[in-house]
Amino acid sequence: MPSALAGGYNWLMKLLYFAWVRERIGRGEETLAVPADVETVADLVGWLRTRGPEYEAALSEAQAVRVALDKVHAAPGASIRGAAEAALFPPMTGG
Amino acid sequence: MPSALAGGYNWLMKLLYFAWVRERIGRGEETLAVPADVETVADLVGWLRTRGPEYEAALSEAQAVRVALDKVHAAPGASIRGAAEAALFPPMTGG
Amino acid sequence: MRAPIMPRVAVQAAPFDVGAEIDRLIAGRTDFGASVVFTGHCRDEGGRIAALELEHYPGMAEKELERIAAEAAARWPIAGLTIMHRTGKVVPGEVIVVVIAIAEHRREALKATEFIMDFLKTDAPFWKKEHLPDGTSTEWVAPKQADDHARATWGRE
Amino acid sequence: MRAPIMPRVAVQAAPFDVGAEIDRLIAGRTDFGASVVFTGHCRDEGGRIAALELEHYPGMAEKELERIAAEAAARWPIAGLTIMHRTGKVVPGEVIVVVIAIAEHRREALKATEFIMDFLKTDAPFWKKEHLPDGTSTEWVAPKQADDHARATWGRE
Repeated sequence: MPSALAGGYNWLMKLLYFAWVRERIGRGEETLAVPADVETVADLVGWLRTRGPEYEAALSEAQAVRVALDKVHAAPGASIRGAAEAALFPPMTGG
Repeated sequence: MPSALAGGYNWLMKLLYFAWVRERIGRGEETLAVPADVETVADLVGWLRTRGPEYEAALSEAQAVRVALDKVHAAPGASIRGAAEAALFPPMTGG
Repeated sequence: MRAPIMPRVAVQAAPFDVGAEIDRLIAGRTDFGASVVFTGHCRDEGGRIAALELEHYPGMAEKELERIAAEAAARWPIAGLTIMHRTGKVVPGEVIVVVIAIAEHRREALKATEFIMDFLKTDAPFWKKEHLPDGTSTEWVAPKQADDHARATWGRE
Repeated sequence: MRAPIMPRVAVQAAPFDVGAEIDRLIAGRTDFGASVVFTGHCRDEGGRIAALELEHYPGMAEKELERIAAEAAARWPIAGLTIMHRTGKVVPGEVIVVVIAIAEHRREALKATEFIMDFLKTDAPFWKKEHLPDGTSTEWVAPKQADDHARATWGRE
């Protein structure tokens, strides 16, 4: 609802956490009302860090945290607008 | 027998031929008395070419013919002295 | 003239039957000259590791493997491609990842395999946790700088 | 600290059991993280080829494969290595050559495999003759300039 966003309303986003980000935050997923002024991936990480010490512990190594929007890797400057799901995780170590 | 070689005697060498070199010469192996003045791999190929039209047909593409002495690749300038076996063949196409 | 290939991508908890996967890709085919099968295995690191636990992001993991497969198929004329990755607990010796690439010539199959592994390491959302032999302690595997470097050598996304 | 490896080299007329060769190299081992299995197959080239006949120089063929294996093992810290080559007649789809390299990390195993194939193509005394479907005509396969070039990129020898 673009008009609601433009008006500054919060919007709902599904957050997913993996590996040590998940362990430090203490849950694998949650749905949060994201303030309308949280516009980019970097804004989102910054806002989450204000939510409590467990988030701060998980996300303070900002360089080490990666974000995907709707299951696609996203750069810190990418807009989160329109994304239903954001995932936060450490650098990948598969293979 | 170095003294015999120094004296200019012929010496016996086993010659092996592979692939189209073999087909053109018409045999896979033979033992030949190599003249003492045939000193290098290039000399050997040149001398073999004088032995008949089948050798000339097999060895005239001098760039295309490779030589191994006692089962080790040998450059045209390599000495054939001491080798019991020389093999002549086209560039390899295994793998 | 080559028909576009349909890479096979799978993320699964069950151990792989690599031989069966090779057969599945190549059985009856006579149009390729080179096959490369890469498998990544759980190492015990001299007894330090009892098992690895692989966490993944369901949905995104498959999607990333498909994206990497498509990118490899666009870069090299490969004739067939399989990429599979384990999840959950694996013990030393077991296969974590398998890449099978077939092509007319060896260079394409080898390059595609190398490319896929370089991108998979840095881009596919899997994380390894080490289980140590004492049965209690666990530790997340740290990423390797060498992997970031390897990915960067390919020159673009 | 690594013990020197003993590469397995074989030249044989019988078809390969690639799965058995992989097992033979890796069974029970937990000290490697990467395995690369390269197989070179007889192609039918769209129906142009009925079979390939592989001539070789007995004695020298094994010796060259051993030399190439030793050179690869000296260049990269590989944990195990198998190189096998067919002789005689092979039909489309069959394996002509197999290289299996295992190592702690993927790069060594991949590089060693690429190196071995590049040197094998230009240095190992095997020659391929094509048998065409008409049953009579045969032709020796011409060497590829690309193979000489590939070998030269490794920087010495």
